[in-house]
Amino acid sequence: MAIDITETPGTDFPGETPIHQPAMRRGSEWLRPHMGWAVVGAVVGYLLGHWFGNIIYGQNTVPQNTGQNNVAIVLGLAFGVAGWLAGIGALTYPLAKLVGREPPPPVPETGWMRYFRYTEDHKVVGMQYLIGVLTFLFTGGLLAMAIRTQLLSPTTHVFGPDTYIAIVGEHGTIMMMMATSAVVGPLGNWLTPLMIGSRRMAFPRLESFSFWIFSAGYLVILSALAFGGFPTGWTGYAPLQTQASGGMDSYLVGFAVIGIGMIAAGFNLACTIINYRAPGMTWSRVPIFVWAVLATCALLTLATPSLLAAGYFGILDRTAQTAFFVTEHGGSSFLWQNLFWFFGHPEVYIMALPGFGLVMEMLPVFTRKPLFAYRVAAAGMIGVALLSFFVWQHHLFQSGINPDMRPLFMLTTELISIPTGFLFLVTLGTLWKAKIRFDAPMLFILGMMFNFLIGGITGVFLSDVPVDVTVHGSFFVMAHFHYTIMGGLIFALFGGLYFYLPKMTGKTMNRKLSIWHFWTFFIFFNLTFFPLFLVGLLGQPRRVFEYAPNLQTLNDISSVSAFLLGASFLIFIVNFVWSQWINPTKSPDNPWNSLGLEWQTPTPVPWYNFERIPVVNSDPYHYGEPGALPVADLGREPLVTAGVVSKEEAVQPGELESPDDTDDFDPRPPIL
Amino acid sequence: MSVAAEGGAVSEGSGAPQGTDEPPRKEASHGWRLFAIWLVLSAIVDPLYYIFAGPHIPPGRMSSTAGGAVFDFNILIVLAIPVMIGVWVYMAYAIIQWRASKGGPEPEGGPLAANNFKIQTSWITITTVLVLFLAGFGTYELVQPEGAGGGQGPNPIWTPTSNTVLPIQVIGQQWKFTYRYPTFGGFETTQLVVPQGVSIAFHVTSLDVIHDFWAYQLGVKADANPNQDNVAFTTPYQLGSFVVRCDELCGIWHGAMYNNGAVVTKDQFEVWAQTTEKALAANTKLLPPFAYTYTPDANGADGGYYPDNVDPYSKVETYGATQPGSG
Amino acid sequence: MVGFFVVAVVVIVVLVIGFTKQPPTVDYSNAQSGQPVDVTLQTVGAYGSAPHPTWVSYLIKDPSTGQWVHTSYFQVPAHTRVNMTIIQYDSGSPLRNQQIGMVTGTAGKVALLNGKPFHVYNSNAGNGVGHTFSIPTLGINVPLVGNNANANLCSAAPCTEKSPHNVLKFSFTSPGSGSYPWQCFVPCGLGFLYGNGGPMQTNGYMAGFMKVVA
Amino acid sequence: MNDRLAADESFPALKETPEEIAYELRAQEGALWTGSRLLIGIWAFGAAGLAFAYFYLRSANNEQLWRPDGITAPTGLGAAIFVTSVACALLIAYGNRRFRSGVTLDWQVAGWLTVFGALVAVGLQIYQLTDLPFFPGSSGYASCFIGWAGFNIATLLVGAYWLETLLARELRLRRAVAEDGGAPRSALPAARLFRANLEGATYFWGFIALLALFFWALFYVL
Repeated sequence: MAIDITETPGTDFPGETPIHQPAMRRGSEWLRPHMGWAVVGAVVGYLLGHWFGNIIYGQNTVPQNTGQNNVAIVLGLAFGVAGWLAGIGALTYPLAKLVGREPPPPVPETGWMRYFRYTEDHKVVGMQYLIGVLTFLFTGGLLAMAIRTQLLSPTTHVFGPDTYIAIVGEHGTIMMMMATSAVVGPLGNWLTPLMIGSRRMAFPRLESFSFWIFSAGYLVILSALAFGGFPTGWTGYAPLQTQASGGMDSYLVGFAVIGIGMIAAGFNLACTIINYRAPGMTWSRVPIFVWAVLATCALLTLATPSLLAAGYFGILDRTAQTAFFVTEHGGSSFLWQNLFWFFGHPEVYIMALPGFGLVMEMLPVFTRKPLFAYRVAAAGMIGVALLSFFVWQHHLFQSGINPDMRPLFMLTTELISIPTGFLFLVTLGTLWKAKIRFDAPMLFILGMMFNFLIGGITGVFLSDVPVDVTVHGSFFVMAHFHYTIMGGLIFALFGGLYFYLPKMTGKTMNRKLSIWHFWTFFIFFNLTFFPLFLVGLLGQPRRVFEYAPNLQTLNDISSVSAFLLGASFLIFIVNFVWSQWINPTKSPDNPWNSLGLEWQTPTPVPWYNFERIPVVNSDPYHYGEPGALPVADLGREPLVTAGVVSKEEAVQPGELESPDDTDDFDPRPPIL
Repeated sequence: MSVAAEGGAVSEGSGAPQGTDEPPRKEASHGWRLFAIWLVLSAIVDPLYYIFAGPHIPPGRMSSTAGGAVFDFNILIVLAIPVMIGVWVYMAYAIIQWRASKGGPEPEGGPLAANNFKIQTSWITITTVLVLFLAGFGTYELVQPEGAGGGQGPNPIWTPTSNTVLPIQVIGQQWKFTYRYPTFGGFETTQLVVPQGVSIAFHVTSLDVIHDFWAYQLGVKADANPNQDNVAFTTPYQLGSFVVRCDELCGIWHGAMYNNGAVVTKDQFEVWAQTTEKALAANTKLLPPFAYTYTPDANGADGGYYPDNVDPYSKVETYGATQPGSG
Repeated sequence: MVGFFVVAVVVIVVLVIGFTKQPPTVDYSNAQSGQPVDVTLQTVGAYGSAPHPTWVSYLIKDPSTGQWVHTSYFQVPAHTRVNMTIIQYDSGSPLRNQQIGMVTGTAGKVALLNGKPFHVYNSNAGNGVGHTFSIPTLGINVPLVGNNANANLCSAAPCTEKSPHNVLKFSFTSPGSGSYPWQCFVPCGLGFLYGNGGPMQTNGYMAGFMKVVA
Repeated sequence: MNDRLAADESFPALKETPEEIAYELRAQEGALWTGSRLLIGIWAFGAAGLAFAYFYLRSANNEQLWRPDGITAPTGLGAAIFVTSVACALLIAYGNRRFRSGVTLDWQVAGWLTVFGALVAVGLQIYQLTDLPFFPGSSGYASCFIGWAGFNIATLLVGAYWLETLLARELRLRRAVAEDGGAPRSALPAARLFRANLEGATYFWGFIALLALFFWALFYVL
């Protein structure tokens, strides 16, 4: 732990060592890096990149003929992202490292400005992610309502067909980007160190980087609209991708940027979970949500490079005029599909697994029972993570490649439903003879189970090749994955927010509004998406701006429900604003009476999480056991006595004296 | 998730012996009650579905492959209904019976509540058996009716048993389908007419981006890839018209890329094909000779995505004539 | 807080207005009922001014003012004979798919090229085909024969008849009311892969709707 | 947002015990170990995407345009880049051995030479890109080669950056750890973490050499 309190030197706690610190050179609050500078950096970077791109490529025949310079757009966006990161201060330390500097000792940020800064506090990053994810979600939601507006009528066009597919693509991409971080971003970052009894993340700067590049991704993907949108939907199939206008560059750069953020987030969380578990936090005591995050991290770090490779090839095809995806120049239109789905299917589980983990984590609190089949649940999530690398070709059942592999991919796809089904083994087992409290999070848990069952079972239909011939690429698929992602992940996210916001912000959410939110959300979600199964089965392909007139009734039910579903989100916003800002009610430290380690901290949580590193006694699910040990010894006991650190290994106070007072070298372990 | 119900039911069924050191009387009742509700509901709903809804499931039974898909769909639904009923009944039961406001005993913790080995193993066994059955059944249904109507690429491995297969080429292009009939001089038309009772091989290909040929009522779906022959088989049984839609996003007019096809009797088909062949003869001779794939031209009518001085085109014939801009 | 919401609402309103903006519709439906409607279009090889000066485009003549409007939306009455005149100012090339070199769906399955009827046009000969006028749902397809590429072609809309051009005339009967997509099938998006990007995928250039009103 | 969200910051200051510092130090070393392996994994999956493209396009050989006329990128330059990369990896591996036996100077020399070598390789790669006998879009091979060139530049730059930061840090650490046996021996936390970091960087350089060998074989030999 390198964080030192320069403000309070000389506290005489035994073992605490006052150390020399170089004076902090803190300028004015407004001059230090913050989001405003990031915006400035992004604009400057974009203009610079665009100008540079025009110089090096403007005279080429393609921009001459099309009037559109993809190189300038790509460079503009890339420089813009770099400018954004420079403005927020993400590049300061990586550059200072080049001259061998140790990282500056971070001072805990205070005040609301910290939410607009590049901080090393995982709780601040978690809150930033929360706002970021909700921004993505609401933007995507508005676009979804635009889609449903167009589909109110089979032939009348509120939007032109070109605008409509731009909206469809934008909605899909924004939502997919959001969903990869929806739970891992806010709750994964916020909770993981608290759950494993750590004071910090392994790579806090990388964590902050992952958020700020995620937010840059939002701007990049929105910029597609300024360049005319992209016509490919979120899957970005080539060669349509290669043909498309400038908006496609935003899609490719945006996905690359988000992908880098995903890798950074997964990398940091994986290293943290593996190395920073508190003493006694053995693998069989790790909370199930942490298992879910760890399994997700494996997918985030290992599947995303494939997306980056695919996007990189796409950018090369569009700028350097290579021909990766252009068949008649020696490329292959299947290459994108393979690379994209090799990422894309694990991505589905990047979205699903944290939702599972969150539901399983919260359930014991509301049933007052131990989590049923903990080991099976953990093994199941690892199994899902492994198997998800071997199912990607089920997206290509009709594409004309490898027909002989179809039985195999049908088998692996159906096999993956076994570990996925463990969610139900665990949840149903935990409900058995429980004492269920129906608070808002529990309602969302039950709603999630209801929806995910439909989503999961229709997934089996899709994996079956003969049925897939009919439903592939139709609204049936669309309804299926909205049931799993929205019905599963987003329900889990809102459940998790109602559950954890009292800890995260210290303010309780209004109960009545929460329950109203749940019921409107649940009812209108089902009314929106269930008809779409039928619509798909009746032959409406995805992403069409016109459809058969006989499907209008079903589409209209869906559209009207979608608007009401949007209104349900408004209840959440009203509740959020009301309960957090306008009329906040202070929450107790442990309002749900949970055994989880994260709830044993004071509210609000100190920036160092735990006063003493806790020594963990058991897994946090010992409900209904009168004599059970507390989950952890919150650590008045020194670690040496607990037998965790040997005396020799413990750094003695004397060693921490800086040998040379004139050097700005801090002998304590630096933050990496 | 597939087998929640069976597993759920088993967990209840074998829930009785779980608390052996307790008086088992009351323990057992929940499990058996749930099992009974599940059994009765499933036994009612499944036949109701199969008898009343089953025959009307779209896309109907116009062809061998559509019929196969519908049969498969129905089997899956019949298996899914007990699963879903199981989970939902269990959840409803838990909500009613085990809610905190009803008071009742405090839940029991401890290792038995957290880990019931028997229930876990039976759950895993049952889900595995069901999944393996589904995979086997799906494979059979895939192999059996000539590849289930999915596109099988240039070298299909599941082919119709009949000796006479009528090839029809489907050419996807932005933004319409055209059809060539190689056995009738290779004429190209925008109408899709197929004979009843004859196995048909759709050779699907594209002249530009990826499309997807979806003959909805025929239960045929195959991607149209540039420079690739993607074969899908079906045998139409019923007369009537069917809808062809593009099922892979292909740009602005994707939603408008549809037309109607017709299944007619063999005699009518012969007449139609021969008349059309004659009517289109003038245009047919301007078309390139029939081939299973055509090399699309990456450049447009007036040249240029790739510069003109690059010359990979010369090795192969593009569809239509050589483009002036492409060297 | 309030400022944030105001900004968000303003952004959403601006976006909605931007999204719902479609090219203007040229109205031919005011003609006397029962009388044929004369619709006049032109194609230009390069629109010549912002936002996309290099893109090919269709233009439609407004019947009331006689002005050329840069749009691809026009409106005709239902069940009426529509006489189309298309003035083709662009050059042509051999077709990617000769199937669209055939006139279909028009009265008599012919079109008049500078007064001479034809049914099939061999795009490999002569100046080739520059664009098509096609309404796929009605089965209408007319190849617009190109001009000599070496001639001094019009390069900025609207073109006048001083530039080299071909005149194509054909007629069809409009269907019941509805909104019918029409488009060009010749990959004329210069510099885009397969020539089908840019103007080919943008409303108001090579793609649009024929609105039919009762 | 207003201040109430972050109102309470009046916590007691953090007072770490020496044991806690030691515990976290171990965790940090572990994180460096895990992280460097994970980074190699991430990079390997990215390279696998490229290798997949190579083999996919090669086996598809659409339009016989995988590699018309057996044309390759300039082989001399390719070999030079390959040899430079591998030599750099060997050099830094040797330097690291010397470092472990306590000779920091040798390590510094080898390290700076490696950074220089990596930059030379990047320069050669860029020069090679300007001097290709084919257009990027002319064949599958050409496309994959462009892809590899960019990827290789990124890989070498990351390796050079990582090593450079270590070299610079060692110079800065030097005075602080001098009495404690220098960076190779010192038990000070900064030195321990430095060694963990260096160990990861060395592995990464080994990985770079493997990548260079693999793709050199793909693009110039096969």
